[in-house]
Amino acid sequence: MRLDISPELEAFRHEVRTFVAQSAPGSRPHAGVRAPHAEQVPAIRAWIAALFEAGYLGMSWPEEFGGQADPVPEHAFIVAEELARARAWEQIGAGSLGANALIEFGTDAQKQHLLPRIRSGQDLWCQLFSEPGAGSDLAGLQTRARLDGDEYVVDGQKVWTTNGQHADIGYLLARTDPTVSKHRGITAFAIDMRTPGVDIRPLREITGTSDFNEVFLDSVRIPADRVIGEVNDGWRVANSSLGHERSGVAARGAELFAMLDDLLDFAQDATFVGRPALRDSGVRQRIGKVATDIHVTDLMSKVVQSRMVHGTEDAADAPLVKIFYSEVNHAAAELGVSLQGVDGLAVEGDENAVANGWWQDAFMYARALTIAGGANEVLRTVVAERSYGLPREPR
Amino acid sequence: MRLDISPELEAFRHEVRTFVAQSAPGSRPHAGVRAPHAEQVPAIRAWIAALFEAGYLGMSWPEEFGGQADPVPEHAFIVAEELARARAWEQIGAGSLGANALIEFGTDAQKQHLLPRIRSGQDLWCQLFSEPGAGSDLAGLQTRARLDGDEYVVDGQKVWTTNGQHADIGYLLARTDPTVSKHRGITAFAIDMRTPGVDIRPLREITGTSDFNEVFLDSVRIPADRVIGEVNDGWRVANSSLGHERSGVAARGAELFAMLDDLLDFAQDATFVGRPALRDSGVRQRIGKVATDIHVTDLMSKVVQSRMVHGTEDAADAPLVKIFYSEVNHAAAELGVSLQGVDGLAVEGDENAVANGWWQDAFMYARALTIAGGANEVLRTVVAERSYGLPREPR
Amino acid sequence: MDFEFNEEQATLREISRSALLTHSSPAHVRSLAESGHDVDDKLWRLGTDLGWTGLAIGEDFGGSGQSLVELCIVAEELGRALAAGPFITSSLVGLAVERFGSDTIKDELLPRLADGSFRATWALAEPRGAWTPASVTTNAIATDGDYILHGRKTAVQDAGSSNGILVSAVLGGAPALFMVDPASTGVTLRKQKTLDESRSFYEIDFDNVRVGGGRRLEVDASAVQWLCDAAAVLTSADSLGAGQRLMEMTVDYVKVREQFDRAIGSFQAVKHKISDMAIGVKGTFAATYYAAMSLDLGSPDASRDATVAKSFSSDAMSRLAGQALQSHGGIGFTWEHDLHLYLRRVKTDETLYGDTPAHQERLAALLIDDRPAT
Amino acid sequence: MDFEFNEEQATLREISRSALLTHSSPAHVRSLAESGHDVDDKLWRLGTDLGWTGLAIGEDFGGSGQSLVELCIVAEELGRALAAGPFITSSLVGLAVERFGSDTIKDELLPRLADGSFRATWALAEPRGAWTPASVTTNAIATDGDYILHGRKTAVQDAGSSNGILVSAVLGGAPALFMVDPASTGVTLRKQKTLDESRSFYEIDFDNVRVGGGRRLEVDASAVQWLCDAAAVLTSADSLGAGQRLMEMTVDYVKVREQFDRAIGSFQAVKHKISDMAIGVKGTFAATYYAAMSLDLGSPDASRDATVAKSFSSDAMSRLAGQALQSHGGIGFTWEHDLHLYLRRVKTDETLYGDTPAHQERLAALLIDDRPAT
Repeated sequence: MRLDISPELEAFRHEVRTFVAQSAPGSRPHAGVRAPHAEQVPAIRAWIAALFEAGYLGMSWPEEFGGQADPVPEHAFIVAEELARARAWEQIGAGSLGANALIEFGTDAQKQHLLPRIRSGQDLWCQLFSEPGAGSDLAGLQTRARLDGDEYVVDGQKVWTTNGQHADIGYLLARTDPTVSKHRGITAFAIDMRTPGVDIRPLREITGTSDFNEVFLDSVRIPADRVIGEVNDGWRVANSSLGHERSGVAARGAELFAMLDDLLDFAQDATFVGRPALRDSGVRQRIGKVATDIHVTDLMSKVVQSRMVHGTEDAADAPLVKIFYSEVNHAAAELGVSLQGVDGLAVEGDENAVANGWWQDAFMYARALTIAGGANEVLRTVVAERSYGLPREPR
Repeated sequence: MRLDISPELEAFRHEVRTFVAQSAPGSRPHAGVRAPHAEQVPAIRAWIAALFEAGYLGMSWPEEFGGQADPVPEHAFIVAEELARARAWEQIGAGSLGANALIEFGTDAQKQHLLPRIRSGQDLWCQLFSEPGAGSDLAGLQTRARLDGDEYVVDGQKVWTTNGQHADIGYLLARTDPTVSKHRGITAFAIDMRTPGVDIRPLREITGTSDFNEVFLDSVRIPADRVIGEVNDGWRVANSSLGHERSGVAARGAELFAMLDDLLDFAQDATFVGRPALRDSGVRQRIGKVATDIHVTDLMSKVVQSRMVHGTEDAADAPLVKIFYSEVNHAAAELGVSLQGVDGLAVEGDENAVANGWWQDAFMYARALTIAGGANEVLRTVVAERSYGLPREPR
Repeated sequence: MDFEFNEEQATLREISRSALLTHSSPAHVRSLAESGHDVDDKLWRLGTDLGWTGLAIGEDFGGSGQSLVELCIVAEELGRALAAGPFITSSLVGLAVERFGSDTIKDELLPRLADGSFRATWALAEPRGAWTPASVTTNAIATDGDYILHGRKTAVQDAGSSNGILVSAVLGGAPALFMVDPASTGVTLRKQKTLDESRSFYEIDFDNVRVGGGRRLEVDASAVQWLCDAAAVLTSADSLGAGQRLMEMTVDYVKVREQFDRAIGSFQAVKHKISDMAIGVKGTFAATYYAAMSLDLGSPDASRDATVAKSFSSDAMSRLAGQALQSHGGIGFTWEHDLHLYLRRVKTDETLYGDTPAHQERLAALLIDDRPAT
Repeated sequence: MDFEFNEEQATLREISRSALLTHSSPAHVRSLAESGHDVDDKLWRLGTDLGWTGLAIGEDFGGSGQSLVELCIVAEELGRALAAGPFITSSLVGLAVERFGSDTIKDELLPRLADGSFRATWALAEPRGAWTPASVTTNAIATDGDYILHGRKTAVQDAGSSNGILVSAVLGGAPALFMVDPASTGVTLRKQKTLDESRSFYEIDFDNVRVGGGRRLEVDASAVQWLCDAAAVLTSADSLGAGQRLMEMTVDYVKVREQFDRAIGSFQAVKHKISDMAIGVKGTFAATYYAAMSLDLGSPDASRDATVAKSFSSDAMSRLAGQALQSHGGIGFTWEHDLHLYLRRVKTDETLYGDTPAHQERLAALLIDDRPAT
């Protein structure tokens, strides 16, 4: 147990913060994981390359692909935190997830070809996992891939593909053996998004923006050498690459602190039933509740980071932070809208909207975080079963 | 839709209120459904007799047993409300439930013998349904009754028997046919509580009081003519008699209003972080929330009463009121303790306890109401399945 | 006390619902929103034909002399259908004119409000303000028998299609109501972009607007409070309708949507959400119609009853909408799906005429202030 | 930043837990409560032998010079074992004496506090008061080099078995702390009947009690606030231990209890409660130990961190206790079952040193007041 942070890590944080402040291409205008406009994408590709170049991404990659000999595990957390704090663009899309998969399961040829292109920002990746019929029950996916000569032919539909419209490579899960139980018989692929038969259609979400896509796959041919890992072993590949996504947990607190800071800013001018809002102890206690939960989210995340560094984390740690974070985020956004009172009706584009409608958008978007990546209900069940040994439901 | 109440009903309410104020033997010292001390029981027997005599109980009984030719359905609601408002003793035990069962399913001889004894207060009844292994899953009961000549021999254990220590007759459910599915094969009995082999042991609850009992049945012999309804039809008998218990819903609002009233009384002297509590808008909003929910509980109950009078209630109505009521009651008790601040630690018997610890007792007791009579979780599931048609879980 | 709809009320509900099913489908609502209009003319005519606009206006003035309960029935159906148009606002203004107006203004406006040829709305809230008579700062000055109004209003529903705007103002320190012609010099309307996709709201500048002396209604603070109470109850009814529809959509969806090889409605977490929604709907129904009856009857507790309704409904219906979205998962997150239109409606209703904390505070004030000191 | 226990800390936790398992079983706790004693002498000796009482006292004075983190580890285990006795109160007083006492009083008391021969407690709260320096009204007047104390304190833990009571008072308008001998003339102790069945609390009257001039600690408001913060964090640790035990009992029970022909732990509603409990426990752990480290380090945000911990733990652990009881159903409702002893402990911890709304208010004040005006 120690609170103090080494001067080296403090220096690293300062360095990253300065780098982000000086070099990041603008900041994200909306809350949550969102897609940039097409015209912003070239600058973001360059930014990703710069982050890799500076040693702020991919530190744990093999050295031959630009990783570090002895990476400091905290560095990835600090980078994630600083990007979130500044609301700067992070490495958009599924490039990190794809790299995890390639490093653990890819062939030498795949790594040689694809990893440098991720580093350079040349390839943006997207994740082709979710399907209309398979949301939180990811293993229920129906997209089929059948071998035809030295190519797989893929048919199916994917959905909730963030940055699909900008992506060069798709990290695809498809069913290659429908005769076995659903968790088996799935294979992972790295698919070129410009292959004929790939049809990417933007979805418009309840926020009014288009951050996600539907991706239709109609007789799409993928060379067999684009299989990641073993054929029919895609479930393990996907779970392992998701399991390596550890730095995300670090951004939670920083994101919420940025919200709290903004909220306290505009709250100084807000009113509650006609009085200055911050003089009303009911308002203060509502702020105090959200602020408590924001601090605790951050501290839970710090505990998990500490455990990850020591290799002592348990399976419940990350999902419980995700559940709590997504609910606190929803409550914070709701409080932000509520504190605006009658002015809280105004949304982005209205001349009187507070912070140009950021809070209303954040409120609408907040449900994406309680639903996606495993709905909180599913995660709560999984935690109780796997970490606390509660019996599964009869089927 | 009409709010106004007929002058006749207003007059009846006034009459009942006066009667209760003048004649009720003391008032209940604790929140919830509690057992009186033994020395209070004779007065309560007389009080029950007086309520029947005045036409305030048993109005819908057959006329030959003292019921009314054309009972006004609202009267039972008004009586329940006025008793709750005054915190007077109601008809303790399961006499009403037993009477429902006898009137619908009893033999003439049973009715002739038992109903007058309920009216006169001579027989107090208790309910012998719950078992240690069968809580919310009542149909899972294990107590066995086997026919031996013209008597049944009963072995088993019951629990949560309110007023078991005072009861003359037990309304017993026992399994008479273990070979059929669990909802069949149960039989209802009216058992004399002084029969040899009936061992009544008071339970001490988390409140520190003994309101419930365990009842051990060891080779207890019940004459076969004490079966209520058909043999093996006890599940239907019990559900039907429970279904006739309609006036309970009326007391919910009155009980909660009495709590709110007391809370506002002592809150005038309470402090929050050193300031007068009622000047703190956080405290006011917490009171406003509980007061809202108390009003809404009462209004939901009034809607259900109105529907019962018209015969238009749906199956979800009463359980949803019970769920909401029990949760609001818990929240109100918790708020009461919280508003007492540091003084809220003191309980009954401490010289400085607010209202002699009524709130701390109510807080501890409150869970009885979210657990008993079907835990709220079970009721929520049942409502969703039966009233809204959601599919049952796989078994 | 009786919560059953009588035959006329049941009929009103049925014909309103079936008319709206045809004329205010979600697709209609979307295309109206895209067109930028406040109101669908066809629906407006239909509503006037069905007598909605005349419901709360006395028979002497061409209305049917009904009460808030009937208006709540219509408001609930409008909410359920996401319907646009100044039906409820016109009725509110009608109630104000009939209760507080001079004979002249009654004779002039009530028949036209009743037959739908005069559409009206109420301008109460102000930027950074609250939904209370006491927080109004728009100022009125008497001059030569006329009045000069100055101030800014916000969240004024359907002002762009209204023939008259009832403006809450302060006249010599006391509350006052003026019926203002939106075409008057000095009145500037700006349509707001709001959370609500189904109804239109406006910010209105009153820059020294001259209003004729006869356009003033005679009110005191309690009269304006009565209007606030009526508006709060009608808003509760709107959110009740939207909430019920959300619950139905959710029940239907979870019965068919499968995950983990079973209908998600078979999961206990989903069932418990449905039961919570049912408590919210039944509680909102009870509190809303009780308050409407209480206001109709002029009960001394009517203002408290209205506050209970709004305090409960705002919170319960917003939570319900959140649970509906959570239960739908991804599909409900798409713009194409109608769910968010209802969520937006309910969330807007939460704000209009005071949100839950504001009404909790008010209820506490009513309970505490009404109390004899001990 | 590191949340792993080091080897000494892990050992402290293990030996404390195993000692308490033997010497503070729920049966022990019940019989101690029935006997009316504050403290079990055997357990007291054991605790001093294990070094609990000397943990936070410097090595110069016979302690081990550890920090609040180690005290939290002990407090958590005491909570988990429902243990009675003025271990934590004595340590708090030790911290106060070491930080704010004169050399004389340090030399006199610290070695005895460290070896357990002097038991002490802190009297802060007053009837109808709050757990803040500012709400103290007990008055001190300087006279002839001594002080005269007058006032009433409440909820003073284990005062009946303490050799010294550290009393918060006001001296000339400023906060002051006095070490009072409970045997002094004018001190009257009354044991309270409280929700808590496992610890003793006292109301104490100070009726013009004369206290020697050397018994005053030199404090200002921030020093007393530091003690409040430390006490809040240690109380969070106590409730964390009790909460974890409640969660374990619940997990164990729902795996074996059957209803509807299956273990109730297989029902989703029960699973979701377990996950909520886990969030509460993990959040309380994180916030409590972080605050302890922050206070140890003298971080400028330490007071805020302590308030976060208490604001979260009070609410989370009380809710957890309610869910534990609900999940147990009837069996947990019996006096015989130990569950209610934990629930009572947690509910008492909720009140001690400020409940959740009080700390929410304080956190908001800290955030708002710290903020540059925009």
